[in-house]
Amino acid sequence: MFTYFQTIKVENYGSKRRLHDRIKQLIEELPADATYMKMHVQGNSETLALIRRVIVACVQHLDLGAALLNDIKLATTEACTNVIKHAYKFNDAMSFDLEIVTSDEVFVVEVFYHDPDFVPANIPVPNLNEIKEGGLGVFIIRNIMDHVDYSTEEDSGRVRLQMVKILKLRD
Amino acid sequence: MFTYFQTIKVENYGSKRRLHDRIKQLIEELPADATYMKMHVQGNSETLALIRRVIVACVQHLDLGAALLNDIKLATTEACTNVIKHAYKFNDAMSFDLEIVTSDEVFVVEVFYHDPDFVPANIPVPNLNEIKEGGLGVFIIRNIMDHVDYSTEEDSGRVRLQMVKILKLRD
Amino acid sequence: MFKIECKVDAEKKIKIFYVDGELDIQSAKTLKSEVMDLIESTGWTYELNMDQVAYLDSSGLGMLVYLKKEITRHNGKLRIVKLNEPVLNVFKLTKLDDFFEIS
Amino acid sequence: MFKIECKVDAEKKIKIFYVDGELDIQSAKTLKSEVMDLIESTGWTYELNMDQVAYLDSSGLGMLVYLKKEITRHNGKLRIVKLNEPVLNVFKLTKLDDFFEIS
Ligand SMILES: Nc1ncnc2c1ncn2[C@@H]1O[C@H](COP(=O)(O)OP(=O)(O)O)[C@@H](O)[C@H]1O
Ligand SMILES: Nc1ncnc2c1ncn2[C@@H]1O[C@H](COP(=O)(O)OP(=O)(O)O)[C@@H](O)[C@H]1O
Repeated sequence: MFTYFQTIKVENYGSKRRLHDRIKQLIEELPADATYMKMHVQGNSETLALIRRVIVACVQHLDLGAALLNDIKLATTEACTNVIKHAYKFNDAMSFDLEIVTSDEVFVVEVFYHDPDFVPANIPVPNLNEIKEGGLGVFIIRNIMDHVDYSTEEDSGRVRLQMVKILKLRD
Repeated sequence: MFTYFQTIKVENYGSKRRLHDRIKQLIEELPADATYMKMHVQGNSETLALIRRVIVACVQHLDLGAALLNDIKLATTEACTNVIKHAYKFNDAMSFDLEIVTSDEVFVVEVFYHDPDFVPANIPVPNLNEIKEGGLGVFIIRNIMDHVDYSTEEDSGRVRLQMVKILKLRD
Repeated sequence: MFKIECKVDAEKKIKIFYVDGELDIQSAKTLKSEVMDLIESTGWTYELNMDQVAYLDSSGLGMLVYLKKEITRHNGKLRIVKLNEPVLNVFKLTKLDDFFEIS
Repeated sequence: MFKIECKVDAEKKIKIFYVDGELDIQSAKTLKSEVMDLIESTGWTYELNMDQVAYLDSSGLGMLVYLKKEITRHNGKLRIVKLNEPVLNVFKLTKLDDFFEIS
């Protein structure tokens, strides 16, 4: 029922390092006809449905199929849920930004938010043998996207979470 | 089948001047929880479907109903079609920007593009008794939106088309 | 996703076009050339079934005006049926509901 | 738009919840409180029919883990049926397909 598009995993690409270099290059050399979308939204959980709808719009436009659509919706929602829950502690007076950049080759989602205390390296890796009610969001993101990168700006407390799905590889 | 939401027309508002002052005020005093969306897209006709999909996402999120959805889709597509057709003469190496700002009270769509020769005052008003193949786009926009404003930046040749639909009025 | 299907009834001289999708400048071009390719020299009726068209704009209208003129030039008739409310509203707004034979 | 309907079969001691919509952190809260309100003191089966759920994320999963623990504490059983492929994939990815009774 679902056509899984070939997304490039480490296995198919030699080493993690090489895959990441390739992804960096893809993002830096975006073609002139890439589509950019920026959203500035409130940090409340109603926003999540809007964001998924916008993702649907972008994915349908690229004609990517149900599996990729679901992966990108899922990763993006997990990322934004964490902003609302952990960074903003459900204070919906806070807002955050989302950027979506798409070309024939990559689908990039970036979430920008404020969290001066956030240390990405401290995100725990879940033990899937222990059944718990939480701790699976980042695990899911890392497993379904081809590239995930948290970067923080120390002075401003601004965090950028970049998530990339490769659609097809040039050359 | 379609519920027309009450949108405020001149008739209900005393004078055109007063309505426009009110709209200006509404746009300038956007509430903190307004949602902003910016798109940078290629000037080709395939883009129009993507833009409509994003409009659908925003309208469904506000739960506005089919009539308003159609009006906003229609006005936005007409506006972008004119950019592609008249300003860019189907040269799809050109790109343009779209901004959508929504709150409980207003739905604002702004199209930004490059056209140094454009003189908004020269847009002809169609004679509906003459049946022609064109010339209806701007007429439609002006008839279905509550406020339409073209403004041009002489130095840069940048044009902004602002279209506003009022969703409800504060008092 | 824009699709057109055509059914021909040679006896009654009718071609029915089932249009499916949104009619903007891009799909209007497609529909125009599909219908133009199938216009017979004389006396046929062309029916556009718009049941599956939820969106139409001035580019779509312009194309329909063009088609009606071409079809009339070929002694044919253009009939537009099953208009949805949002689409019908665009015809009414531009006063083209009288020009076309719609139902 | 998120909806839940509940059918009760008192004889068989089964409550079936028909869930309709996307299960994210917002709707998960709704579903959790709806089910919690209807948990009986002992020995009932609770079936979640997910036929109309095309989206589920870790917040939805966390809520299901919580519900399963609560229901077990009340000597009940939780059954999850009619999972769509994208939803089932999330269970598999997190290895929770074994923990839950799904079909
Ligand atoms: N955006 C974020 N800001 C701050 N902390 C975060 C963020 N994302 C994740 N974390 C931390 O990482 C942990 C794991 O996150 P996640 O895998 O999404 O599971 P959960 O949200 O259920 O705890 C969280 O409990 C939190 O401590
Ligand atoms: N964005 C634009 N840039 C330049 N000229 C425009 C633009 N929009 C409208 N016009 C001018 O106004 C006229 C009327 O536009 P419109 O009502 O959309 O009908 P049509 O596009 O079918 O001509 C156009 O023919 C064109 O000359």
